[in-house]
Amino acid sequence: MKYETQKLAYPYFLAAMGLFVAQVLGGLLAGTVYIFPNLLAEAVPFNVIRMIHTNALIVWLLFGFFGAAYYLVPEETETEIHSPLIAKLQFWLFLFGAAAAVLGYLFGIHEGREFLEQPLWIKVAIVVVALMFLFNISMTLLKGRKTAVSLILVMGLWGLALFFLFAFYNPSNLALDKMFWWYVVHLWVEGVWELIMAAILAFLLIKMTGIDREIVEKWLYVIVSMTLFTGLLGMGHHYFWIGTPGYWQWIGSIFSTLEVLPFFAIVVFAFMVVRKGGRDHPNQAAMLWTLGCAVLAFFGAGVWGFMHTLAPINYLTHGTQVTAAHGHLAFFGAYVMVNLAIITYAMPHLRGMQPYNQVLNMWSFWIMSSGMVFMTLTLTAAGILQTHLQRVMGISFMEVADEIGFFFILRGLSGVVVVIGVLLFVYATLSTDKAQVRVGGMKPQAAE
Amino acid sequence: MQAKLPSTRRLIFVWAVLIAATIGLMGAGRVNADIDLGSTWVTVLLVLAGAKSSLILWFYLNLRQSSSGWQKGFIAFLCVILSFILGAYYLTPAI
Amino acid sequence: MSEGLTKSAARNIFFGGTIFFLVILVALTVHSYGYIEKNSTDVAGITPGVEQGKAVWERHSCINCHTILGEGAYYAPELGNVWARYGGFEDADTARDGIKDWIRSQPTEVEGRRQMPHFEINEQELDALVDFFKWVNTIKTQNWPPNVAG
Amino acid sequence: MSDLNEHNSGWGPLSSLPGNPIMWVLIWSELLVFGAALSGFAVARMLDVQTFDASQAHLDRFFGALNTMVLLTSGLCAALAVRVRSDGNSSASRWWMVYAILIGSVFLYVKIIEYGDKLDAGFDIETNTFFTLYYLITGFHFFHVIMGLIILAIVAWKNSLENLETGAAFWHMVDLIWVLVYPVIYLVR
Repeated sequence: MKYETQKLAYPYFLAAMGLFVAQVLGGLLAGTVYIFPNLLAEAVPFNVIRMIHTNALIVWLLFGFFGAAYYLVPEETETEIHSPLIAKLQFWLFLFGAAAAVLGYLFGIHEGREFLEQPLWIKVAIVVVALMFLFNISMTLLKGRKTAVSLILVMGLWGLALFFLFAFYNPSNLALDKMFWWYVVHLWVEGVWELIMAAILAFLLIKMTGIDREIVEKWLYVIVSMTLFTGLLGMGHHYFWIGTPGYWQWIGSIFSTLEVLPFFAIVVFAFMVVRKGGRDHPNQAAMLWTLGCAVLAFFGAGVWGFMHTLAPINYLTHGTQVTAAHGHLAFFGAYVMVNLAIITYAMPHLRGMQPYNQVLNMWSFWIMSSGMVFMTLTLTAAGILQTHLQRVMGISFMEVADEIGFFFILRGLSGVVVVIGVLLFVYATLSTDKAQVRVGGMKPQAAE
Repeated sequence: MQAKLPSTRRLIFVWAVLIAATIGLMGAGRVNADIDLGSTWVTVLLVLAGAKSSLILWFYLNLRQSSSGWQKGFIAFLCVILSFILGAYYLTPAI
Repeated sequence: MSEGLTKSAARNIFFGGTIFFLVILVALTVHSYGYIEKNSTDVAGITPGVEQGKAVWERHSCINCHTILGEGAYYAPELGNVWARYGGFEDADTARDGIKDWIRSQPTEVEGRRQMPHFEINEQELDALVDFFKWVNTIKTQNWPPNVAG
Repeated sequence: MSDLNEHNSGWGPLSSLPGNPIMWVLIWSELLVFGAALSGFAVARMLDVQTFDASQAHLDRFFGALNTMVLLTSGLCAALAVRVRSDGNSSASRWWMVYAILIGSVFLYVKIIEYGDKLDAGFDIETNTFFTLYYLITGFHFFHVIMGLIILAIVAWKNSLENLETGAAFWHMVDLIWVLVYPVIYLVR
């Protein structure tokens, strides 16, 4: 760690991991309710569990992104963060908002749009937090070195805040409501978040492979260009059946097919860089997460997304477990893994641990990833069966639910595996191994 | 990137060929008559379109100076698209 | 010319291209907005009841179990066409009573069956909710879902 | 020119293409989009040939051909602008770009007349699949022409050889796409 203010990332990463645990426990509970539907049906109904599961995910990913920004922006800009005070205030405000939201959900205090259930005042707090953060980061960027990595990261973060504003617009016409709801959801996960992900991956690859920054940054431009050139109009695949015009079926099918390309490019790029780099970075676990992120993002977001993105196929699969399968692997592969990669990379620096001993962390990688992959496969199987029974044969939803119950048992089991992986990750990241020695906080940089 | 741009004379010559091919295309496509073209003329149309696009790529976009990988890539792309369209035409049931 | 120049040009093209696609997206959104208002939804039919029904729908976060027009959780049936499923287009009164009775009778507490919670919804809100379902079912969704099972 | 060769390195395979590599990412994205759209058009026609042929008869085939020539000529001017700039003649290059822009604008004029005629005759984007695709494909191309004219204006102003090559490359791509779009949508029947 070269810069004192990189330490600001530490609480963010801790909060991220804490909420990550909450998220997967919520997920495990929801998966269990799928198997034993009467469980907690009165006390904490499924809709509340799911709300906690999805909201905790979003919030911890945001904590991770904020932390990643505080960690990498000083190194990229070669400047200390503009105001450490704002960063700390922002952290507590955000943590308070997140905790209040989750507690509120348990007592039935929420709004009703999917993923945007936060009560209005918390939405406002999120905007305030985002503005504090953007001010802080932008000021740092303005006075420091402007690299492509920091520029694209900051652009992604600005987009994140900007598109969230659509969360405040809720027209009474459901079709319009949905059209603009996607301006938050799609433009986040298939737009600006991808910029953030690409920037973090680029940073990690520069640090860990020691490859020429020029090459990485040029690739970064190629990838983010492909992302937005295809992803913005890829919006079309959400506008097939919600009352929007028929032409979206063409736009959505074509552009979202091409959305696979940037993910493919990331895989090619990551492996090429690692092969060419030739520097054996001691933090093998961070390297593993980085490459794993590239690969599973390609499969989850790219391949599983493409699988049901063509309008004639989506006509049958829309709103089935196929979507759930895609959603799980895409979020895990792209955004969970990129966060775990940067956390794995940064934590030894932040905690001043030396040398890296991250065998446990690598175990958690394999456990978590195989759990998620298996979960995706079971949900895909459930979804395909559901599509056939419900959409082709016209059997009613609840009867179909009974037919595909077996896959939900398998999904529940894979959920247990994922939770074990997550707990192991947290333990591996925060524990002190006997072989590790504490060194001074201001350790010389490992690479670059 | 290579220094060798096509000469002015060559560019104008290519342009003349392109315009001539467009006129040929108008003839083959019977712009003024509402009659069925039939598969022969449709093939001629698409071959002309492919030839025109190749000329644009080669001289206007100066692809002739690029690497052979890109040259093959672009030409293959054109071939795939045009043969697909032609294939769809041949498979279309007659009215 | 320096190396940095190509990269800053690359950045400009990236921004320019992004703005280009964003402009097209916004233009199409504007067009779709008009289409939704004029063609695909019954704007005049959004009565205070429909509006209130949407609020009830949101207050109880129904979307975190059900889907509506295919979006939401996948734990409970699609409700975009629940009006049609209850035969509302043929016999509105029976459908209305059927949906209301169903909601009132929850939870079923049948062992091994997914449970819908009991919601504190009064009679007037229940009617509003049904108005909302009925209105949603009139949205022209390019003929989705494929069948009445949703 | 040797320095141009050098500073364009590091882009991997994209290095050997004339102009800025990101422009080529854009060009390839566009080619794939239009390629997919035209393939989709061909398949949709195959499935409903009556509607397609009946609807196509309402298009103005001559205007389409005219616009092809307009774009080809404008493309020539852009290519000449790059050519004379590489000979060191900056002001002549500007003039060629201005000609390219003026001639290119004719395309917009003709296309607007065409769109007006179709809309007056009651054919809009939701009329049938043929017109959905007609408006989507030509409309998307239309936006590219506007974008291309803006780019040409920018590179006519900041007219380094690199900029000119980059801008002209986009313009030729617009040209190339129209050469493919015109016969497939207007003529094949």
